[in-house]
Amino acid sequence: MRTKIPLLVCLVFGIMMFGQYFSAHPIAKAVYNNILEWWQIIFAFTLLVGVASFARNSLRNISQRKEPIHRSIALAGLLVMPVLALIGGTKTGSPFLWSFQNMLAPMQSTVFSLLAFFVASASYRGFRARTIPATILLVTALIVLIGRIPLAELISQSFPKITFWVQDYPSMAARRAILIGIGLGSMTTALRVILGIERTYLRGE
Amino acid sequence: MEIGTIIAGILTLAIYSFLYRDNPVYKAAESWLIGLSIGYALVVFWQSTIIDILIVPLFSEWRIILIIPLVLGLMMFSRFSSKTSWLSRIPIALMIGTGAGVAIPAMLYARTLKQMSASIMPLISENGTPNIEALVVLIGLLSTLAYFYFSREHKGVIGNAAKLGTYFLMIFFGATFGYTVMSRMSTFIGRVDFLLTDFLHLIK
Amino acid sequence: MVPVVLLVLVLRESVCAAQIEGQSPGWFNTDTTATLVFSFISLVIVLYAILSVRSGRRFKIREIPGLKAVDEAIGRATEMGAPILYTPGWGGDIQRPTTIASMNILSSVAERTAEYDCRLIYPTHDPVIMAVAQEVVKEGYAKAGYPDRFKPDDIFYISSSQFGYAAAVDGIISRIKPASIFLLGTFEAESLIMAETGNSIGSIQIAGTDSTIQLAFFIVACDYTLIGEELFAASGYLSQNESTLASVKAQDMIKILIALFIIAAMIWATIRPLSTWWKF
Amino acid sequence: MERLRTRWIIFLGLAAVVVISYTMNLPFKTSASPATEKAYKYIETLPESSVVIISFDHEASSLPEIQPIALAMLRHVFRKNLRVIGLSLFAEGTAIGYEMLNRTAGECNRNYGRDYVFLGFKPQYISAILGLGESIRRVFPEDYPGNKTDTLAIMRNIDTYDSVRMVISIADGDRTMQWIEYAGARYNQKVMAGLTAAMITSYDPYLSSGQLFAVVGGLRGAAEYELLYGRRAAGNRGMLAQSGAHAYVIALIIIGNIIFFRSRRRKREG
Repeated sequence: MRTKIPLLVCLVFGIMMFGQYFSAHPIAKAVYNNILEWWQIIFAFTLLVGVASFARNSLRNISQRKEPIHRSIALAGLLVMPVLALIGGTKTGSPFLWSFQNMLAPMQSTVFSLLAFFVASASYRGFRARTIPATILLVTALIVLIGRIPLAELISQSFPKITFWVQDYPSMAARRAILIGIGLGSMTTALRVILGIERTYLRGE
Repeated sequence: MEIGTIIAGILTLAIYSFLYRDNPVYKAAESWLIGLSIGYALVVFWQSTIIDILIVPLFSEWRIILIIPLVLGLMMFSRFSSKTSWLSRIPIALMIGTGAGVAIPAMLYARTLKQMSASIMPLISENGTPNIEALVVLIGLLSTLAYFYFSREHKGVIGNAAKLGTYFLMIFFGATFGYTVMSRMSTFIGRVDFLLTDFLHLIK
Repeated sequence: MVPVVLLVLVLRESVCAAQIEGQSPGWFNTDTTATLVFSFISLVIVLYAILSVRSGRRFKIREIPGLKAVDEAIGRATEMGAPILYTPGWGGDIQRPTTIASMNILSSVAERTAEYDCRLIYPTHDPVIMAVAQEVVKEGYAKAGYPDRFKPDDIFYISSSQFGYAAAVDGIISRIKPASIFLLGTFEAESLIMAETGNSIGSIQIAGTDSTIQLAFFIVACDYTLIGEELFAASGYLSQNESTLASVKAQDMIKILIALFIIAAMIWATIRPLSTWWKF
Repeated sequence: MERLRTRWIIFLGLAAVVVISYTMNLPFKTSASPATEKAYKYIETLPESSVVIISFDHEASSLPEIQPIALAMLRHVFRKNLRVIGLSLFAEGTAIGYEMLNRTAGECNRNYGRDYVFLGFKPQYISAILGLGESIRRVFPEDYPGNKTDTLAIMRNIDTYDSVRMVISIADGDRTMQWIEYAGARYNQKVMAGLTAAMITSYDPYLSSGQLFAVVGGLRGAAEYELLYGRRAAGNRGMLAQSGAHAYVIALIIIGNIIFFRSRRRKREG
């Protein structure tokens, strides 16, 4: 019963949503609209559960003295935003938006900008033309790195055109094959999930 | 200078301290970041979905059918005790089944059929000269597909085709690597702009 | 019972919604014919592959270079008496396909490290992945006949923060200098930090993921890289999981059809440039 | 320890190159790439008060790179007096999109509710994209500030993609693919993108097949768009530093490989 019902729900909703793609009938459309709305609502609850389990793990770690300071800072951050939203709402000028713009966004983009440094250090140490494939990769990378800055036009007017040619034909052809591969992979996985053959999503409770 | 910019500047430098070494100041800033981002997401989800398309329509417009997604949503909370956690499988199954159902036609049409027909071009153009681009796309596509063909060993014709496919893949990964370096540098330049203009007022 | 009730309620509410709109029912939308035909062909091929695997037929998958290197990497670690480090990356939760594929490979790596009595270290960013990984490695050690060699403390949770996790793994690599490093699973920007550090201390690195951006870094910094679909095929090859093998076989068959279609349509378009039957 | 010292030297070198070249504010002419030009020309030819959806499909982490692109396109769209429906399919993109929309609308003194609206965010993005094809009001009964969508002047005769000329997805990941694969495939909706540079090669097949109308990519794309639009801003401002950073990385790759080949030759001879 614990496995039969979920598999049946998955089958029923999978077939309905697959079938409605091919129909223009108003009933099919209305069924489709309802399910889209349910999907949105349940998905939001999934994220609420995620937030609740983060809070629970943080509290448990604090009580077990595992990195208590950092966990309580994180918990404080988790509580600050909803409290600010309750007090001042979320419109322009609200403390909620203020703390997003002056704390969350700057830190998030700074963490991401760290990668510029790691790319530079890896470029010096890690990226060796050890094999033919690695050499092709590095040469293409240089064609793009040079071609997409004004330096290219100083070398020759047609340099950017070379970069675009490499990007629009050989690189695009390989990417298209990857896309087709992923497309087929997603399709077979979706079929196995709907037919109840692939059940990994039931694990990990 | 505005208090917000000062705080943003200090937090930016706290994060950059990681470049020297992983240190408590960085760890504190990052924990604060993790907490804020989860708290922010909680507010935005709550308002945009739970309130807007569940509570308001259900309790003020009386769309009774919304009781079903409400109950299914609450069943997600059953995950917190091992005795009842199997109940969460039903809403998860609904989401995964729905996602799989809409994915099949999208993957087959937009990602396979459309890409196949976009690759079809006459091999000889109107003025009789060979169409190099069409040839490169055809060879690149088929040889890369050969690389991702698993039913036969990479020997003989398939082996050579797959090797050629590797080279096309390397061109794609090389171009992606070049553009990714470009992306990371732009992000760093954006932070340098903030530090030099807004925070330190060194330049206009 | 529950799904039937759900279905009836949805249909009932949809029928009244449809009557309000009052459109004439046209069941099939003819614009989607091509997709329907292709869906039907794909469904038949996948079902054929699954049923034939179920009825005992074994599909052979070609040898994957990255996987041959797994034995080589474990052998090297045993000779040097140095540990092996295995990371599933920071990017995924347990339900992501790449994380599941990584678990399948982990279980066969665990069997081999049990046999050679070589230490296997597995740092992760997600408590659920840690729990499942401990289960998988324990089963691997038991299957190899050395349950006592399994050390649960070597499979541990570090931190959910991206760079906190990368920095911690960076520190572990620099300190214990693993002979071989496996980076298989779901990666984001942190891949670069770990692969570069592993490269700089000279360990054999085998990577595999489906994110094209991280693959570009792995290919240059690691010795062997499983590219996208290869990771899924490798996990099927090692686990001999029926449905994965059937899927790989079905996808191969469809790829042949696609290649034949493209070649035929290309020749046709060259002879008759104005033809359009191949346009979707 | 020696490894850490080299790493710090490389870090300091990058910081120096970028900071110095950023302070030297040298304007220079860059030729526009075909994809950027196509995006600009399309918006330039749209008749007044045509409706466009602008979706902020990115996180705060890529803000420094994505903001110049978004601002350049938003200024152009508002200067052309188009009707703009803003929304976001990423939680963090919501606050960013709301702020950028208000800022650029203010610059061209467009007013909220009549010329532009910001509908806010929906977590399940495929359900939202498909839902907009059926009824925008049903997916977004209220806008981000909380007004009833029905009461907004701009939304009067708009309820599905039929009244939307173009969806512009400002993205740092694969969310634009979902616009293409769900809105494009099922509702024939035209889709254009402003992308971080890292995502450009991943979208080339859609650009070549026409499923994606045009792309404005990276800081370089923003700089090109600003020149077409006629107002230099953050994109052009960063171009010299971008060139400096690229030259620095190119040098590191070349030097690294020279050292590698020399040590390999010594090993063979030794």
